[in-house]
Amino acid sequence: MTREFWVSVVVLVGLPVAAFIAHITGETYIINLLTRMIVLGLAGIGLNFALGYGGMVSFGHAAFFGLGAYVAGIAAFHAFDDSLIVSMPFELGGTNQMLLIWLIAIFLAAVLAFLIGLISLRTSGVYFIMITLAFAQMLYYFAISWPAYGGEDGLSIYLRNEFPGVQTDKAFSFFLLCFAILLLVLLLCWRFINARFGAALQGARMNALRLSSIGIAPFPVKLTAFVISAMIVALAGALYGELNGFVSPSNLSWHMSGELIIFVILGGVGRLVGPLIGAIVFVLLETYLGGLTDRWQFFLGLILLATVLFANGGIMGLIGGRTRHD
Amino acid sequence: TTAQAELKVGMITTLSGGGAGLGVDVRDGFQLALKMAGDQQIELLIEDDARKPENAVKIADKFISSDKVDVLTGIIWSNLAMAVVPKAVRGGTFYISPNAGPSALAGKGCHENYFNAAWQNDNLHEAMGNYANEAGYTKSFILAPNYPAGKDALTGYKRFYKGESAGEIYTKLGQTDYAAEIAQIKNSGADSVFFFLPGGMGISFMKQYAQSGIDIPVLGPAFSFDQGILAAVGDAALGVKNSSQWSKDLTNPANKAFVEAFVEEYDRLPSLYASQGFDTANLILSAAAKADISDKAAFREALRAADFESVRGDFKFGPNQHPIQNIYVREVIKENGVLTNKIVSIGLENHGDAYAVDCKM
Amino acid sequence: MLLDVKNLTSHYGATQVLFGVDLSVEEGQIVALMGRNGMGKSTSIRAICGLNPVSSGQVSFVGTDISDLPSYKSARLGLGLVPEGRRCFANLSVSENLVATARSGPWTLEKIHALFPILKERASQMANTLSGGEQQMLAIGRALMTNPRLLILDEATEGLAPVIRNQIWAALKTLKDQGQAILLVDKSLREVMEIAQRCCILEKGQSVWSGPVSELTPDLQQRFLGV
Amino acid sequence: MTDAMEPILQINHLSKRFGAVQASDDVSLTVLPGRLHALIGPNGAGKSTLISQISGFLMPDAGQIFLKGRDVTHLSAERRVHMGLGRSFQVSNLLLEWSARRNVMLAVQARRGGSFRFFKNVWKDAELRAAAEAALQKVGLQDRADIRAMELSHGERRQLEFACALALEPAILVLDEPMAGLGPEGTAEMTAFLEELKHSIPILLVEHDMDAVFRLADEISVLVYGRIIASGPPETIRQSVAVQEAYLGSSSDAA
Amino acid sequence: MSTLLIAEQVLNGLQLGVTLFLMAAGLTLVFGVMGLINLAHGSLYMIGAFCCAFVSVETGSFLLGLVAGMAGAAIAGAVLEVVVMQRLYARDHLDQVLATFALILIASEGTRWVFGDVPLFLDVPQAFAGTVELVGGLTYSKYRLLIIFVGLVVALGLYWLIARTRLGMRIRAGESDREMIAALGVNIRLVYTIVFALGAALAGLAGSMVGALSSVQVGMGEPVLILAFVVIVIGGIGSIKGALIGAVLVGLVDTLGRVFLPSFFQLFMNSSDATTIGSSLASMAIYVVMAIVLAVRPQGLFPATGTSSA
Ligand SMILES: Nc1ncnc2c1ncn2[C@@H]1O[C@H](COP(=O)(O)OP(=O)(O)OP(=O)(O)O)[C@@H](O)[C@H]1O
Ligand SMILES: Nc1ncnc2c1ncn2[C@@H]1O[C@H](COP(=O)(O)OP(=O)(O)OP(=O)(O)O)[C@@H](O)[C@H]1O
Ligand SMILES: [Mg+2]
Ligand SMILES: [Mg+2]
Repeated sequence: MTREFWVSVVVLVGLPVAAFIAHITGETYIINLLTRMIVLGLAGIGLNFALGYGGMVSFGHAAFFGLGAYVAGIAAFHAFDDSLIVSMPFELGGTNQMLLIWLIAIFLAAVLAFLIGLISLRTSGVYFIMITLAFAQMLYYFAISWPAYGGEDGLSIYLRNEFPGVQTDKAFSFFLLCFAILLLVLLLCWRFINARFGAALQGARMNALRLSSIGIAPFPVKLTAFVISAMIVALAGALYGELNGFVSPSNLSWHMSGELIIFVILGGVGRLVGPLIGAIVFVLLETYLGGLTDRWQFFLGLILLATVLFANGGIMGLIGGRTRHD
Repeated sequence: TTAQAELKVGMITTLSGGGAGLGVDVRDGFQLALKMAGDQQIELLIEDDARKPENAVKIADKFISSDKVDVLTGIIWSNLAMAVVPKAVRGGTFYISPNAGPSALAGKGCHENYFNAAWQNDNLHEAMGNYANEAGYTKSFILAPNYPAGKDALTGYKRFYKGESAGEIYTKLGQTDYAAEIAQIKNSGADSVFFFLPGGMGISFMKQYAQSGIDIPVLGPAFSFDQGILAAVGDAALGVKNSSQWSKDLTNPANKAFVEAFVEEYDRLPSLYASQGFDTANLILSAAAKADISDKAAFREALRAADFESVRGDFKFGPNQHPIQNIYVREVIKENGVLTNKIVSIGLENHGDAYAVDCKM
Repeated sequence: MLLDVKNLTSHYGATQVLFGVDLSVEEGQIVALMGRNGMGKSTSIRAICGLNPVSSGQVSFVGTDISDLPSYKSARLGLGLVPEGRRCFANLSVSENLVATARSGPWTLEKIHALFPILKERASQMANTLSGGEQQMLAIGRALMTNPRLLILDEATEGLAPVIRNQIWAALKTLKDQGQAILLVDKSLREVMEIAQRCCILEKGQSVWSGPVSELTPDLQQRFLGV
Repeated sequence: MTDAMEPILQINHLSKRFGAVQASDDVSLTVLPGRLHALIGPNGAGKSTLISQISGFLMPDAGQIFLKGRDVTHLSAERRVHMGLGRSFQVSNLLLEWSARRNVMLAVQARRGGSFRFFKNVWKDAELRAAAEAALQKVGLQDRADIRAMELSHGERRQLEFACALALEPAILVLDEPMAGLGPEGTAEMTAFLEELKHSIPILLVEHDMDAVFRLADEISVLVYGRIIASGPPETIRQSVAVQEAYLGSSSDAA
Repeated sequence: MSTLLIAEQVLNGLQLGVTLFLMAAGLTLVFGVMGLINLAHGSLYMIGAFCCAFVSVETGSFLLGLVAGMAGAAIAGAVLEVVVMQRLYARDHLDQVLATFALILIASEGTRWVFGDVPLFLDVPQAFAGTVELVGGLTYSKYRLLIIFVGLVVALGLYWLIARTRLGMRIRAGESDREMIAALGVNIRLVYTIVFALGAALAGLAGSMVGALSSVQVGMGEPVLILAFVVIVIGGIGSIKGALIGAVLVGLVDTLGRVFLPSFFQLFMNSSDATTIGSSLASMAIYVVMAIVLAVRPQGLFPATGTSSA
């Protein structure tokens, strides 16, 4: 087993243990903080699938994150006041069933990612970064100025949506639910990456020309990965909306996209559990530096800078050692 | 003993990044009030939200579930308030707004634990609309950024303004170039311009407006002409009429003491936001003096009574627990070489808000 | 002695690939560096030019110790490199490639154009759209334009058509006559042996044989080069 | 014997122009089963451009390409590979971060299909590994299988490039200067290998190494300025004055 | 709407475009030509504006302020390049993203630390206050005309530098193969430091010039950053001509969108909905344009291919 494997195990065991201790001592805030790490980490893992393994540096994944969040928000909003989302040409009301919400979020994200990918993947490199940003910005400005769901003010989810057999409004239960999803997604990603699909995807990242010349068209491989990545991120977005009890255009902003990228780089690009570590570290810094000084952003910047300069390959690169390439 | 705090107040405000000046003023005003009261009863926790809704939610969660605060306050921005307040007040925590007053929390969404010690978002704009009538303007050109607070602003203005419209524009949030809008204003035949462009947007607009050489008078809420921002606008702001529920030159004793103490303590003139932070603290102090927080109903009643000397003069709560107060019209002047405001008239007297009727409490 | 390399060792990251290379080039001399694929010819050249770290040993050029010098300083002392794999500046036009790093001396744009007329024809074309052989000519031209005291050619005739190759060998002979010192790596043994005075053979990152070309017997060739 | 044979690859009147450069000018040629057809010509004559068009990375302006009798002019590069076209690049084009074995395994995977299989671990796939190892063995890289492509020397990369093409089990190989970068020994080995290989896989070979070309080729076409100026068996080409002038150089005694 | 007004709005669009180019100019050099992803470009812009505002107010001279703005940004840029960027050239582009993101945080908080929370005052120089009359009764701000002039001068200067000078060739060569250009005798490290500082100085110039029209405050660089990237990418990375045309395209689309979209929607819906929808679309307009441009021309309008379009 590699060092990276053991680091991952420690993190994945450590999180629920920490949450359990917090649960026993009644620190729901800590549990929520851990849930936040998991949900953001999940989004980072989703982005990493496209960015780390497929080489698609998307600066627009907030679009999918926000989409997921808004699906949760809008469904809950309509379920709360019993109104219809659309009345023409068919009637569609809200729902407070998480499973259904997730399915819708994932489905819509897949459709959106398919469309965005279809256009964006014609470009590459920095052009790809910018065109994905463009699409996300469109959604962002739309959300800000569209009054129906609160515009810039966002939308509250007053009661957390329901999941069969889980008391979602209890912090620890919700944590466990999110953690289970995280494990499931990690498992799937791990399989995907080491399967033939993953090999083709990584080949496409390194050298698309090579891939074509051995007879694998890079475009569909990349597009599929882009869609899968968006689906994971949308799921994370939906959970994030539930966690905060609130969704807003800030979930769609380029800052959000940037933060997701930071989780990935900070944790380690192309490392399965890397983005989770990135998210944990980032949330910890953001939360606890603020308590130390008003100038916390200054020091946050210094710490991040030091990490890039001295830890090549992110935190996972630093403590997990080199990746294997056999 | 006095060492044991009896009331815990959590302040979530913006202390870093672009809009930090406002949060800093609210915090300073608030702390000044505590200091002046010599109060040991209140334990104040402060955290920076960096103007991100998610951060505000996280901090609120920490304050409520971990620090067990009784009262929350401090949020500057409507969208952050919307993220935090509904959930917090439903959970039984008091929230006292020192700045934002989104309509969604004033009408149907009002709550017994939510108090607004500043204004409902529409208020200052309404006063300006009323003033426009009094000043004899009949053709106003109005503009605001394209987001909810911007829409509230124009709605508020139009609610009182009786003349016709020379044009209505929603600009992009964060826009810095207003040449196109100014050209439209110039060609609209307007006799007055009303704008709501908070922060840097207002500074840019005013500078460029002055540059363009148009002399159509400008009206706006206090936000673009407040003490913290005037210096940056410069002489371009001279003579502009703006509306505010507070002004440095109000003559009531509370205000005089406040302004003096603020300058003494922080070595700068207090801003609107500082006055709001100051009042918020005094409101909480007044309630704490009357009732114990363990009796929530009593504490709520005490808050509702608003039994404190507001720096803005008479102050009371309406049925939706938003202020009923005078809104003044001020003019930007130069005083000892420093730009500041002077009250010229009362825009609206004892003014409540339009959403109170929808509030079923 | 123009270039003197003693007991040079070098590595890529953690893997050591040179274990003691000895090599010297005298003023006006042509020296060939030989060896099978992967034996460390290119690495030796990279180390001499300051592109690979010199972990131990000595590299001196025109009397200066250049083993720790940044590559641009060694180059200014008069090392002119035609690297393996051409490495033309893809986003520069052909003529820009030639002048961007030029230094004054006998080699001028006109002379390069006379040597490789096709480069004149393609003057404003981007380097990355050139054919392989054209790029190779460009790389040689580029190095000559720096007017080096020691020209280093790493597989400079790779991918060139026989006519051009002949031209290049002819050009090298002319250079030799003019007293230009050259260090070269090339797979066409016959031509190399015609032009070079000395040769140095590497095996597994170590100098295993060196001496005048005339002493490179078929037996030695068989042993170290596999022919 | 030739007339009865169906050509594996046939090119009819192919033309391609880049701005002022006419890179292919009405080029026609065929490759027959069991044969090695060499394409030679001065630098910049348009050989690589022709290969790019055959393999589908460039669209010709005019003309057609037939692979095993089917018109593939408008098919994608990947489809052509699936129909049995394998190629190598003039400049090595590898997955540098991966080991030599992984590079070849991906080629085997491409050949066997299933790039949209999501679950089974590919690196432990014995079938892929074995096929990859066999291909590496053929080019003599078996000892370097675990080395990352970026750590291979120039010549070794060329060999790996070739191994990837072989792993595709192609019906025809199009090779762009496979000897370039190989030392004298490597060249000799490669020549011997191709001589053997051409009987099972017909080859279109672009190469500047005349010793190898004249030893291997059954037929040679000479491309100059995008045009085929001569085509025929090696002896005819060697004698041709035009070819000598344009390409071999009058002093050349290539043999 | 009168033709005069339309003409004025077109002029406004052009002016916004050139302003955008000015803001993007430094980034074109650093990102377009050197190939560094520098998210902190907006911070350099901000630093320039703050230095300019501070010195202008202290000395009463805008010109001195301008010099200070450029110098301040250039120094900040050079330091940044030596301390941070130099360590990242050999790394993945993504590391540059994270590092320069961190620098944004440091620069914003640092600036607030030094200059305080309130926006600073910076006015246009007296000589360029007010308006002049152009043809046909059209009056236009003198200062905005100055910005157009400076923007065009910068465009020409950059074009000359990149396409026509040896320094320009070396910068581009460095982007394509750093090791090789060094092996040919160019101290590419120094070249990069100088060019980075020059890019920063241009950011400072833009910050100072544009700051006089807008507000000098912490965070002012962020929208600039995104817009500058948009402009460069639309134009085609590495192409000055492209950046200029991209900037003007964005300026025109943005301005005309803001002006005409709401009235366009008024043709077939009620006025308030039309204003809402029109303005929403207007704020998305430049991104829509960017997406369309890249969908049709994945390398931007003028992909860099040789001297002619550098
Ligand atoms: N970037 C690298 N990282 C690690 N090892 C490398 C790297 N480049 C080359 N090597 C190893 O160093 C050894 C020497 O390589 P070098 O390129 O010097 O050989 P060479 O003699 O020039 O061979 P060729 O004739 O094939 O060009 C080889 O074993 C090669 O695998
Ligand atoms: N994209 C392009 N734009 C312009 N010219 C091009 C482009 N691609 C190739 N060329 C030109 O077309 C000609 C043919 O190039 P090609 O690479 O096919 O030559 P080649 O015969 O393979 O030469 P070599 O033996 O040197 O590899 C060359 O002169 C080259 O400069
Ligand atoms: Mg070599
Ligand atoms: Mg070729």
